[in-house]
Parts: sequence; structure tokens; C-alpha cells
Amino acid sequence: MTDYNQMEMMIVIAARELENGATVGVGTGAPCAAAMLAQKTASPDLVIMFEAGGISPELPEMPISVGDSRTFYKASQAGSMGTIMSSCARGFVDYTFLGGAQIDMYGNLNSTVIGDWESPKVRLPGSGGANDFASFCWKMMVMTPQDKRRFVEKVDFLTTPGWLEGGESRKESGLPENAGPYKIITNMAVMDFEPESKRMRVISLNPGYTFEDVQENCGFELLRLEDLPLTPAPTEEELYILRNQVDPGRVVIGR
Amino acid sequence: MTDYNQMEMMIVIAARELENGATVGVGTGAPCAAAMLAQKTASPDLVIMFEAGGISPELPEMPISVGDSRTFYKASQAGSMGTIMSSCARGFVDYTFLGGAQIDMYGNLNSTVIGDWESPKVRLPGSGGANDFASFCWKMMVMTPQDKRRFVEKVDFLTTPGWLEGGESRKESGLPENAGPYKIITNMAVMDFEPESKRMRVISLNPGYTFEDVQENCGFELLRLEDLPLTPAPTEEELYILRNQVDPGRVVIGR
Amino acid sequence: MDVLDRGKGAVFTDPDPDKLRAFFQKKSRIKTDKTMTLKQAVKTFVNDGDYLAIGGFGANRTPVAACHEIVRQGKKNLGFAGHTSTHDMQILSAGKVYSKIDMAYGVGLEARGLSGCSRKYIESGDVEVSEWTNYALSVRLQAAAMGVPYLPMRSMLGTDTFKFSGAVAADCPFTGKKMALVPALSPDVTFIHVHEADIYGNARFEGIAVADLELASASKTLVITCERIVHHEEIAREPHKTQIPYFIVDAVVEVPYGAYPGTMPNEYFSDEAHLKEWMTKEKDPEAFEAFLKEIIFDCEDFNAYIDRNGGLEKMRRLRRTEFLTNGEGE
Amino acid sequence: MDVLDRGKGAVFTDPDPDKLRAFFQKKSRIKTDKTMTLKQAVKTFVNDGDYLAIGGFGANRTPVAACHEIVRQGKKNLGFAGHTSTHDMQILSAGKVYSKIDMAYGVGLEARGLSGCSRKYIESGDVEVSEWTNYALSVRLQAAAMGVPYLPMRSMLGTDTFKFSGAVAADCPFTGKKMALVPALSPDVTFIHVHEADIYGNARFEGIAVADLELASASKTLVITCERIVHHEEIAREPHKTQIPYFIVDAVVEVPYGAYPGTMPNEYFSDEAHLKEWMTKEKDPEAFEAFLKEIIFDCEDFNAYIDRNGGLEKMRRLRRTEFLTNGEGE
Repeated sequence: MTDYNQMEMMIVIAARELENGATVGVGTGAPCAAAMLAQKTASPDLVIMFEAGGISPELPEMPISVGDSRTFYKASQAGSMGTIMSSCARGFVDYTFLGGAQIDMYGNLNSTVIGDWESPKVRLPGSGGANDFASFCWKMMVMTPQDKRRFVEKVDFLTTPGWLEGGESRKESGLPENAGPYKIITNMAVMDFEPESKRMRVISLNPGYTFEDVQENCGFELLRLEDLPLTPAPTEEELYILRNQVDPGRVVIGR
Repeated sequence: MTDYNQMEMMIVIAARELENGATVGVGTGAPCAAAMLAQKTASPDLVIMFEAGGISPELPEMPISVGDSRTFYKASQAGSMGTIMSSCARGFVDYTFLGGAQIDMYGNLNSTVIGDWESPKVRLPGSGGANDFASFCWKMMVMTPQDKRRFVEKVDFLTTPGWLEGGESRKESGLPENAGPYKIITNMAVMDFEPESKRMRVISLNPGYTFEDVQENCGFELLRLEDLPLTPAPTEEELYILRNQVDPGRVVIGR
Repeated sequence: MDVLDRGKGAVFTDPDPDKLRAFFQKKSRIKTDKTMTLKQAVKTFVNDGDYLAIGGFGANRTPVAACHEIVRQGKKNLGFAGHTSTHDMQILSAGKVYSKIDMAYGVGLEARGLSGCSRKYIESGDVEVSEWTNYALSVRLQAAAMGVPYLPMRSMLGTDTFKFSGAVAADCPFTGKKMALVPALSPDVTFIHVHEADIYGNARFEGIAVADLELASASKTLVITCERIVHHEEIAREPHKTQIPYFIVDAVVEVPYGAYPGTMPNEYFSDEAHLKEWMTKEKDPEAFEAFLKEIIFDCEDFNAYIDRNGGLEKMRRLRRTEFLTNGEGE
Repeated sequence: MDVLDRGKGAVFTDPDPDKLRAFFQKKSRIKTDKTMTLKQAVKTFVNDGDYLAIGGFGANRTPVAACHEIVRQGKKNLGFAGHTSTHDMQILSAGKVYSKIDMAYGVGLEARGLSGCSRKYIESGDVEVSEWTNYALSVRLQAAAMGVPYLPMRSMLGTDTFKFSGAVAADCPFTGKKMALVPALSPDVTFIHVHEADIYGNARFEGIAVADLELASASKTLVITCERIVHHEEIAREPHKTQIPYFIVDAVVEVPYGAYPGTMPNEYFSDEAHLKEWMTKEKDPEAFEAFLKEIIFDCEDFNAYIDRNGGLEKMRRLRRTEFLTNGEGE
């Protein structure tokens, strides 16, 4: 069995979710690595879009910024934020990967403040394009380490919509229909959302972890499938491509 | 005294209204001839805009269409209808020239139907960009022959806003403030609008016409200045430039 | 939202962005070779009853070849976005292919005069009409392009154009000012003519855009006709020049001189003599029928029409007109 | 209009389009030579208390030179449009020039980490904050650009981002769906960096537009900084390439390498070492103060800053990085 680190595991799992011919709105770092890996493995026709305007580039290396020159290298179009976000709003973008300092059981994300908004302990960057992507893209995914401080009962600030308060609440909010959080990928497990309650649910365990490990590192009660399959470990081919073609500088996987 | 026809007279009067450095949204025909004449006489820095996207072209000849290649020949920008109309909406465009089959005492224009809308006697082109230009541009002008069938008590269809029902009615309609009809130029006279009532008012008479001539050829009661000055006749220079540099093919002035 | 006033004109298309989203969710995003003939594109993508839109400005960068083919195939009961429409509407009226129209500008051919054929068809009572302005239709397309059901604007207010439109008036919650809200317009099928496209549909043009960027994004199905197909590498070399990205495009059709007898910027100027021929023929129903037979129904394709009208020699002359060099070599 | 919900965040600028119209009515439309130095442009057009916007995307085609000059001249109490802002906000925070911010993205430098200086300044309580998303600010600018007081959109709904914004929720009169309405944002003064402009202000750039087209049109005063001034004839030869027309531009400033240490597409790539130097220095207040003195306050102009950071030789290397040819000739 090949050795791999947890970041590599998460990127590989994420890449497998991106089927050929899908569109994905990504940021820099792990999401971009996952999209590039998908393109170099099962999904050569995966279409990458960056919020600042880059559409379907041939990424020559990992971008540093979602607006740098790499994001529209040999692209189909170097458009604008309006081009991208209006495409997302019209339902053209299937996936997006987002992150945050906190996530709750409905997949709501906080990237605005830790503590009280009026007098924050820590001020974070804010929504950026995350709230927009999460509102518009059909399936929102998160890659994040499994950690009690991240998986919280209630986010300090609801920056970016998941299923809001669960049930039908997202639909009632006015957000576009049938879009929402889809998969949460951590170092320990893969989660989806139970269709009725929209609560986070463990659907597979990464090699080496039990459900109890996941629950212990989560600040709220997780649902689970009765029989929990094992998340398939990264293959040698996936790791080879990730390490040698996607991120040879180990900018992301070296973290 | 030089001989001139009524179209030449109207174009010359209109051209004099366009001060240097102003912006004007024009269509084809007489308005465009007036703008070109202004550029070649007192207003070299008059900026011409066409609704389809052409901004500040160096017109090599009279355009046939407000979207043909001449409308953006050596232009500053070949934009879009959105570029032009949003510039008008933001208050960047000072003048526009419009026309129509009918005009009433408040400067409202009809270019949609003669007769009843449901079963028209004659179907006309509709608003086109006229309603938009008249809503947005600060000062709307009309060049038209003085004729009872054109100057009517009530337009069959109010396509394009003048002062609506006069008084404060335009302001109350929600249209942008302080914009509206400014001058009406006919073969017989020049009219403006009385500031309170917003009714059409004769302010000068073209050579050879009396106020009675104008009133007889108008379907509603005209206001007038007490002392009506004579509209200065076209100068030889104006006519020379109009005939030789603006419209040598006599496309407009030969009508 | 408090509606202060509502026009009585029809809204022919559904402004619901969630329905548009559901449609686009199923559209392929893969870069595949989308080239086909115009005959095939019209056959595949234009269905009787569809709502149709035509790019350009009447007789400027307008997909005239597509209009001919739609008439040739005898499509019926279309809806039509009559924004800045002149010669395109004249052709479609000749074929009586539409029965509903959002009318902003039609019937006329600008300074050239009125089209008898378009006018007669609209006056016939066989066409349901809704009134708008050119910019209102542009903003309606923009609403669809942005995935919202309406946008506010400040023209149309106070006029009969508003009353016979499908717009709504409502106060702004920030300023209290009355706005005209216009519903999103998403055509079922749209044809846009451009200078260059790759086989996937990435497209670019020169000169004014009119409302084509909004229109391209608003449309459920988009057919690009182009003067010439270029290699994708050419597009990828300068991606900031791409105005229409491939993933919103369904078909790419190479039709040289596809905007004739209209103007194509930096390519050829309009053929005013032939446009005049149209307007003269329109006056006599029999002569007009024979004319249509000759220039549309008896033509196998657009090349046959170009040949009938003077072929490449005529095109060369119109190119000289476009570049203002008429005087030489004629 | 029935307001269903209203965010409690401040709206720092007046969304009234009639006030904007009155302002623009008085602006000269004449093509005059608008070139000046950056010092002069900042002195003339940036007043304490103004609402400021910066083009580009944080460290991509961003008018960094303008940010330095604003700090160097010690402007105070500005409002700031924090859309996609990274290194620009870091510089402006270092100078503490703003006291109000529309925050969509700030504090961070994307994958590079967080700016200690920006964060500390926002956390200090000296800055009034309103929350938005990147696209919301782009749509707010678009509203101002279109001369309407608001536009509807479908993000922000259901979140605290909405609650702490100045947006309003209201039902659509066509579909009954709830929309977020965002008020027009018209900055008092904006700086946008481009590749080329003529002396009148006609401007064009390569690569992505971010929100710069909306921003340019929305702004009451617009200063273009450019890599190089080109002759007007060059603009007039291909007017469809012009993205910003001269009549909305107040000043043109030639600043080669004006986006350094950020990326300028097809010109130079970002200087990651220097951006890291910023983030390291930020950690120690004294070192940071000395650093700012060295790179901003003691620099006569931006050329001095470029020289301090490696001058033309460094620029040549960053050009090679931009074109992915690092390996050779180093």
C-alpha cells in the first residue's frame, strides 16, 4: 500500500467526484488541485472556471490567485466576474469547492468572523465569491480537516449558505431551487446530507478511521449510513499524477 | 440672399442648437446631418453617439443605419446598445433628435400606430430606441414639417414621452428628473415649452412665415412669445458645408 | 412587491429563472465539434412554436442566411424578438413564420423606409403584439442572462408603450422612485452571426455588439453562424477576445457572406440596390411571390442566393465599399 | 415595494440615480489631453472622506502605484469598496486611509494567507464595516452603471452576510420569488490600471475584466493608470477593443509596472518574494513601520519603489515568469 498524507487523500477523493464533462467553479489550493487531478485522470473534459473570469483554461501550473494569468492561460474565454457568476446563476456550473473556519451540520460556512461580528475575536476575509458560488452552483463541496473547532453546532456567522436550518428552509429562503451542499470531504470520512432533514451524514470512512473518530472530532451529532463502506484509498497512479503533474512544487500537498 | 429649401433650413437651425462639447444621440437622416454640420461649423468637439453602440466616430459619410460601419468609423469605442443607453441613463447625453408620425402640445410622440392600437389603420415601427433616448437624454428635439396631421391634439399612441400631460406629470411618472422636450424645429418656426404648463410655445418664426401660418398648420393651440424674433436664415457658409461636405449625395437635403 | 401599474401586453416567455436553470443543468459542457450545415441547424433546433431571436441590428451583422433557411423550411407559429429588427423581420414576415412578436422596432428599415410586407403582416391581425423599446428588450435579455426574473429600468414610464407592454411599475425600496420592471426574456432559439468561431463555439466579432452579448447568454439554444471557422488555438491565444464562450453554443455554421445584403463590419458593406429591390417587389403581391421563390425557395442554400445576386464579384465590390475605396478599379 | 427583510448594514453611498445624473450632466465630454502625474491625479481627485474603489483583483491588474500614492499623500476617512481586495487593501490599511468599508473579500491574500496589517486595522474598531459578496458588489456597481438605484440578485439570501449588508429582500412581481435587491454603488473616485490608453482616456486591457467595466461606468471620477499611452489613431483603428470610453475618464497616468508586485497579464507576473516580505514585516510593528517608510514614504514616486525592489532587471525576470520561460537565461 502506498503512503499518502491526508491532504493527498482529500484531493484524490474530491477529484473522483468530478465526472467528465462537468463544470466546476474553483478557488486556489486544494480545490484547484482536485480539479486538475480529475482532468488528468478520469475527466479530461472537466471544465474549470475561476470567479474572476477565467473559463476553461489549460492550467500550466497551480494558480496563486483566482485572478492571475494562469487562470486564463489558453482559455476559451477570459471574461469577467459577471460572466462567471451569471453563468453560475443560470445553472451552468455543476460543482464548487468552498471552505471556511467553521461549518455546521447543515453545511453552512463561516469565513467572516470568529466571535461576535460587532467585536470579533478574529476578522476573516468575508464571503468573497463563496456565498455566490454556494447560492448558484448545483453541488457545493467542502474539503477540510476533521476538527471539533471547525465542525461546530452553530457557526459564529453564517457567511455562505448550506442547507440553512435544514428541511425546506433553503428553498423558502429564495435561493435557487435544488442546489446546495453535496459532499463534505475530510481526512477521516466523506459526508453527504440526509435528504429530508438536510443534516450531515457520514457515508464512507477513510482508511484507518472509525465512525467514532469522526464523531469525536465533530462538534455536533452526525448521522450515518448503517453500513459504512471504506473510502477507496488513493491509487498509485492518482498519487503519481498528483505529485508529478499537478503539484510538483508541493505547494498544496506539502502543507 | 441665398436660396435654400425647408429641409436645409431645419438642419441649419438644429445644428446651431448643438454647442461645442455636447453629446448628442442621433439617428440617421436629418438629425445626423445636423450633428455633422455642427461639427464642421461651430462645434468641432460635438460628440455623436448612435444607439447601437458607436461612440464619437469620425463620420466619413452619412450612415444608412444607426448600426452600420460608418457609425463607428475611427470611433473612440464600438460598444453596445447597453453602453449607449446606460450612458444616457447616467446623464451623459445632452441632446437627442427624435421624430414621429404625430406630436402633441406636450411634445409626446407617436411612432407606433395610426388609428386604434388593436386594429391600426397603419402600423409604424414602434419605439425603437426613441422612448429610451427621450426618457434619458437631457434635451429632446424634433425636426418635422409644420402640418396639422402631425401636430395633433392627442396622439393616437403615446410611444415616446414628451412632457406627458404637462405641468409636473412627467416628474411624477418616475422618469429621470429635469429631462424632457426642449425645442421643436419646423419649416415655419422654432418652438420650446412654456416652463410651467409645459405647453408648446413658438419662440421664433422662420423667414417668410407668420405666427398665423404656424397656428393654421397645427392641430392644437400654440402659446407664443409676445415679440417673435426672426429665426436667422442659413448663412452661405452653412449651406456650402451642408451641401458639399455633409450631404454631397443630397440623400437628406434632396428630399 | 407592491405593483403600482401593470402593462396589459403579453409576456410570451416564462421569466422563471429556476426553469431556465433546470434547462441549462442538462446542457452538455463538453468541447465537441458542433459544426453543421445551416439546413441541419435549423431543422434540429427550430421547432414550430418556438420563440426565436436574431442577433445584430436588422441589416448589420445579422444572420440573414439563417432567416432565409427558417423561411425555406416553412417554420410556423414562432414567437419573435423584434428588437432593432429590419431586414430580418422583413424576411421572416415574408415567410409568415411568426405569430407572436415582442415589438420594439420593426416594420421599418430605418432611413430606407417601411417594409410593405412586414407592415401588412403585422396589420393582418394574425400576429399577437406586445410593445417594448429597443433598450427594454436588451434589458429583458440581460435579466435572463443574469439568471434573475426581472430588472428595473427608467424608460417606458408614463407612456402607451408601457401600457401595451408586459412591464410592471413599482417603487424602489431605497429611493422611493418609481421604476419600470421588465421580465426576463429567454428565447428558445437564437441565431447570431460573427466573424470567427472555433468548432466548439467560442466566438468573436468586430464592431458594435448591439445586444448580442446579453442575447447569447439569455438563449436556451444558440446557433452561431460565422464568416469563417478558426482553429481553437487561435481563440486560446487571445481568450480575452472571445465574446461568446463555447459552452452556451449548440451549433456552429460556417456561412461566408452570411450577413449579406446587410453590412458585416470590416468585411462587406450593405447591398443597397438589392435591399431596394426587396422594397420594390413588396409592392406587388405577385411579383413579390415570384421574387421570394427565386431568391429563397428555389435556392438550395445561401451560396445560390449569393450567386444569383452577383456572386463573388459583387462581394468584392461590397468589400471595397466597406473600406471606402469605391472609386478604384471599378 | 413591499420589503420582506432589510439588512442592517450601512449603505455608504447614495443610490439615487438622479443625483448621479446631475453630477454627470456637468462633466466635460470634450476630448482633451488628460495626462498628468500620479501625484497630481491623487492630489486633484482624492479628497478626505471620499468613497474610493480600486480596479483589478487584489494583486492582478491592480493600480498598486495609485494605492502607494494615496497612502503617501496621507488621505484620511475614505470609504473603500473591498471587492476582491487583497494587496490593495493591505497597502491602504497600512496607511489607515479608510474608515468605512464595503467588505466582500478583504484581509486575506488568497492562497498566500492573511494580512496581519489589514486584519488588525479592521479589528481595531476604527472602521465601519458593511458585509457583501464579491458578486453583490459587482452587481451594485452595475446598477450605478445602468443608472438605476438597485438591481435584484439571488445570492446572499438566508445568510448573515445578507443580515449585515445593506440589501433588501422583496418578492418578484412576475414569479413571486424572493430576490435580494442591492443598492447602486457609485464610488466618488476610482483607479483602474490598464495596458493601453490614449491621452483622452480611451482605455483597453487584456485578460480578465473582473468587475472593472461596471466599476468604470459606475464611478463619479475615474483615473486610468496604464502601462503605456498609445496614439489615439491606434484606438480609432480598432474601436471595438476599447473597453473604457474617454468621456467617463478624468485623468490618464502612464505608470509602467504600475500593477507590480501584482500580475499584469501578458506583461509581468507577481513578485511573490516581495509579497511575502510584506507579510513577514507586518508581524513586527516596528519593522513594518520602517518597511513602509522605505518602500512608500521615502520613495519620491513608484519608479523609486521599482528600483528599490530590483528595478528593470527584476521586471525582466517577472516578464519571463509571466510567459512561463523562467528556466532560460537566468
